[in-house]
Amino acid sequence: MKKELTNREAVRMAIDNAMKNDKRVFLAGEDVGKYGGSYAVSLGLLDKYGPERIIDTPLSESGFTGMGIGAAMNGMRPIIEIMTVNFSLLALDQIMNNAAHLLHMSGGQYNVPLVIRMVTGAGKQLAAQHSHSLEGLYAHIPGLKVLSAATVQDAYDMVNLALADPNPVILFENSLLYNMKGELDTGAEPLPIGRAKVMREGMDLSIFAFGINVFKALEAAETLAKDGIEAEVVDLRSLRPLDDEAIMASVRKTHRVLIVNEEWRSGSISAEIMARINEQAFYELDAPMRRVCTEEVPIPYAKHLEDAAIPSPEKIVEAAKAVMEEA
Amino acid sequence: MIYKMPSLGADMESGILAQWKVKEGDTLKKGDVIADIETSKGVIEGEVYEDGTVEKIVAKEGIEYPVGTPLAVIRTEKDDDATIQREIEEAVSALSAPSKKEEVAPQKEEEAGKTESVFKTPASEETPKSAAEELFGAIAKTETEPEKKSEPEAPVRVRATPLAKKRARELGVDLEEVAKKVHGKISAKDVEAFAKEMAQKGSAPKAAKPDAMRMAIAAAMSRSNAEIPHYYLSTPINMTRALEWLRDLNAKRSIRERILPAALLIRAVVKALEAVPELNGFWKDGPVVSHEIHPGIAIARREGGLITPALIDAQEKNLDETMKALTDLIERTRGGKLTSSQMTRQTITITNLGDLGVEKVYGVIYPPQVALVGFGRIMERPWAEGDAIAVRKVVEASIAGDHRATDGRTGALFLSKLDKVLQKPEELL
Amino acid sequence: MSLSLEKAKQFYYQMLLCRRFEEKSAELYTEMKIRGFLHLYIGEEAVATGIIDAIEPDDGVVATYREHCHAILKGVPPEKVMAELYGKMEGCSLGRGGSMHLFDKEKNFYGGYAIVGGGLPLAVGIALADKRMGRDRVTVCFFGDGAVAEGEFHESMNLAQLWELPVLFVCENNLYGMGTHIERAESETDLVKKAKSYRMEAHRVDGMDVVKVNDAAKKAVAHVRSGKGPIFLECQTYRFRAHSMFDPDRYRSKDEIESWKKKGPIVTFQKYLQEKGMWEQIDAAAIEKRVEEEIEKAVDFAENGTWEPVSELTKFVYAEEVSS
Amino acid sequence: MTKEEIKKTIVDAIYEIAPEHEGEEIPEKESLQESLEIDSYDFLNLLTALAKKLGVEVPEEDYGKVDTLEHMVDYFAERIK
Repeated sequence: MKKELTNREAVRMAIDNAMKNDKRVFLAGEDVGKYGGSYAVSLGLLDKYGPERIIDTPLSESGFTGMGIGAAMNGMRPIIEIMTVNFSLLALDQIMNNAAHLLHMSGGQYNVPLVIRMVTGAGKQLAAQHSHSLEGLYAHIPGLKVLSAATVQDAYDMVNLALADPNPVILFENSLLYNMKGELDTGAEPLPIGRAKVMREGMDLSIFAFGINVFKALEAAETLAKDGIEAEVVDLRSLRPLDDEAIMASVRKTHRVLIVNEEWRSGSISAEIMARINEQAFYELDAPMRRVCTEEVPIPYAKHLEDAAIPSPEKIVEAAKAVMEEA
Repeated sequence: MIYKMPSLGADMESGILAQWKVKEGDTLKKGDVIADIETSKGVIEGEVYEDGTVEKIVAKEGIEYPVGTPLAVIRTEKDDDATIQREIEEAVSALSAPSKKEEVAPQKEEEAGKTESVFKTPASEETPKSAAEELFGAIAKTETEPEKKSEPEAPVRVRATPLAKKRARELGVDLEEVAKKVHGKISAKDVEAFAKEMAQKGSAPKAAKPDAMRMAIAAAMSRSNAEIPHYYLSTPINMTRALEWLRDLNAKRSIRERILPAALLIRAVVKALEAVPELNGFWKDGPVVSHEIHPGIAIARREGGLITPALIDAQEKNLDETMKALTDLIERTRGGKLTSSQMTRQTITITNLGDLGVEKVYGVIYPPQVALVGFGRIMERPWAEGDAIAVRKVVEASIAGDHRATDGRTGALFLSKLDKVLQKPEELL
Repeated sequence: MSLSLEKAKQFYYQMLLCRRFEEKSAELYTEMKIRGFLHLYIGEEAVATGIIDAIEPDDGVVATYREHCHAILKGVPPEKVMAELYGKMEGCSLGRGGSMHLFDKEKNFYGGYAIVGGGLPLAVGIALADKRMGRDRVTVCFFGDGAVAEGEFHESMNLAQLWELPVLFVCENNLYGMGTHIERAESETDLVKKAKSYRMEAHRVDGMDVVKVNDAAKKAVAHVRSGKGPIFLECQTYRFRAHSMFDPDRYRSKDEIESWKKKGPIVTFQKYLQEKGMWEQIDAAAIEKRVEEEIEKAVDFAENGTWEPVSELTKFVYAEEVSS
Repeated sequence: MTKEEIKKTIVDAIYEIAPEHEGEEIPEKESLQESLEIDSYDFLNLLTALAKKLGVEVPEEDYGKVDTLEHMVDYFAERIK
């Protein structure tokens, strides 16, 4: 069944369906119930499922994330909402030391089928402590799976994929995308975890992006097309595991690479992708790889400074041209 | 019992015997402190784990001993005179070697002497060999020397992109020659233009060629990569039942009649292809399905490289016949005695790189075939069954398909059929 | 409250088994058979023995990195624990966990956690799942006095009481968080008061007396199981050995240790049995012999265990999906 | 047969099935399949050859006991007696 709706509605619908179909699923987090979710994602769900399954938690990220892990070990399928990725650092001990390590340190006895949703990204003048992009930091941790939804279809599918997975899965959602409309086909087979998606075909260079930057890259690709440069835009979708096959296939096709991500440049996921291309497709490269990342400053409050700090379609166009002019 | 320098932490390599808390003849109870041991973290009490009498103290206070060094001999209930005698000898001889600290001074001198001689050596010896000479010896010399003579000028610094280097190898183009024409960085386009120009001039490229088989593989693979839009699918398959069944089957047989898992996998692929025939055939301006199944089996040659001779009429063979045909095929490959139909009639390729230890295989299709089936190594993995996780033997099966001939759905159907077939191994007999 | 002869034998056997198992571990550590960190429970045996006796096999236990005895008392076979200390495949965590991470799903032993305070939120979640799924289970969460200073302690106390979850929090107060005395770490050293500030029912018990611990535990478990919410139990105890093997134990005096040893759990229990006229009847020598045999069996089992091939290194990072 | 003789028989058989290693020192303690890069077919061939020469057939469940040269020598030595 196909319909048009917003990203926010898609996430809500996926959670709603999951709660309807599986008694083991519950949603817990700060203000997910009475308030309706700080970004209104869970609005209306409390009335439908009651406070036992839509659980308002106190401000104790470590406590309720660890609670989710314990509940997952004991047969439930919790969805933990951490209001934003910035606050998830308070729960990092639970996420890394427990959720990600339990299966291994118990010799395969305890898996943790836990879903953690968190909002990521800058762009709303929320300043240094509310604008982080830490996807790469989580993608660094073996034992976790890390997904980032760009499209409405993925906003819906990824909740289902994460709930069906026997491992801890982190879902990154960008608040700026919540109002974006798109088509959702609830009957479609979801593209699995670990698979990237080509959003636009092109022969001249590959632009790898995820989350909101997929749309910035697509906008840049249109501008580049006017100059006769056909960029291929790949939505990475899954940051752990990364889809090496799709990345290398695109590199083998275009031989030129640009990576866009909103984390700080040093040690961000783009560095990992470059390293893998170097290891697996070095002889396919016809120019040095480049990347557009966030400048290495805490995100400033002033609008013009914030805009200057993060990736933009203009920066992507500029970097893409530089790649094309190389060699 | 010999009391040794205890290890009190993974980062402790040695300790100083600070003070003996006992003397010879003292009785000790389990848990009593025998000595204070000074470590990098401070003084720790060394205790004994058995009752006994201190027979002989061999280590001296104030000396640093490596972990495990005998420090004293303690007579416990179990020890007779002979044991004690032997232990004392052992402990004394272990300590008669100079202790670490006493050794320090002479060792330093010796080292200093060595350092000096290292600096002297090169002058007295002939010019050292280059790494290439070490590796290739005389061959490297005969190849490089004449070139040096004919090209006395300084070598050109070539700045080529990785892709340009690859294309140059494929086309047999000498990058130094390109560098003389192109200023700045050499891209793949520059190499291609250069090759075209040379072809027009009629001068053949001169790069050293690998053997003919390797070149044939290279050509087919380059063509495949360029022409065929590949899609890839893979799925883990639980092999536990199939392997148990095979083990039981083989247990009843003599070594000459045993079936390898590879034969079982080939048989399973053939069965699955009977259900999903679209993957078995060719692309010749359109899809052509073959009714005969001649899977090309990837077999390593002794001299390197893989070739994929056909196991002819696999659909007519039961498991024993499949194993026999596989044996024959491997022997012929290794002996260089393949028939022409084995060399040319493949309708699909099966590669089992798992023997080399990789987990997952994504192959390149051999044109004009339209699919390649890959198997990784059979590994033990956690596997969810119902609500529980169990350890199961699992193989990662993959398919590379030609997107012009079939789509991902066909590939997925095939993999799912393959999984089903392997869950009922008895039907593969 | 009077102990049956059978129970008396059981407690004596269990505490002795724990004591000897750990003494043997320390010995094997100095011989480099066991590596990594080895935290010993010697002196605190009455706590785990008294508490775990009060729960059912179906109930859960979450423990810390000082958990050999908790695992054994919860039913994990001593040989599997020893094999784990050796790092062998036959260990209860297949050699992946070691001394600090013993697990046994079959025995509802949810594991040893080595980040202080890290196990508390898990116990809250395990209990929440039981309550939501309508299971009649209790989760016991052990932790030390050091954990009380962590945020996760306070978050967990709050959540468990707020949602009235079936958890029994057992604080093993041995006075030291590694080398720092509680007086130097806590502005309020009355731990029962802390728990009560969350409106949680809280009690203090002499952790060196297995009979008293057991008695308090039975009452607490009954309360928790009846659905009245969590309980906090502070067991005052003392560890006779250093924090870990590589610890010079500079932060406390010999006199202090000696004075605690005089009221050690085994001595205290022995006195109790003598007073009750039961000491002769339990046949301590026979128990000692049985324990010795078990330890020997455990060491043999570990010695004969296998090293997992390195090719299996990356196992257990991800659980496989159910194949569709 | 002494252990030395058994070892020589095995090494000769290895040279026969994997002639590219002829004359090389076969590592004692490393997995034969990995260090010599021989596949499961070669391995079966090796065991078949040894069954003929030494009169001992290795059942499949014992493959783990004949993974290295050293283990293989021990295995046959034990059974030839």
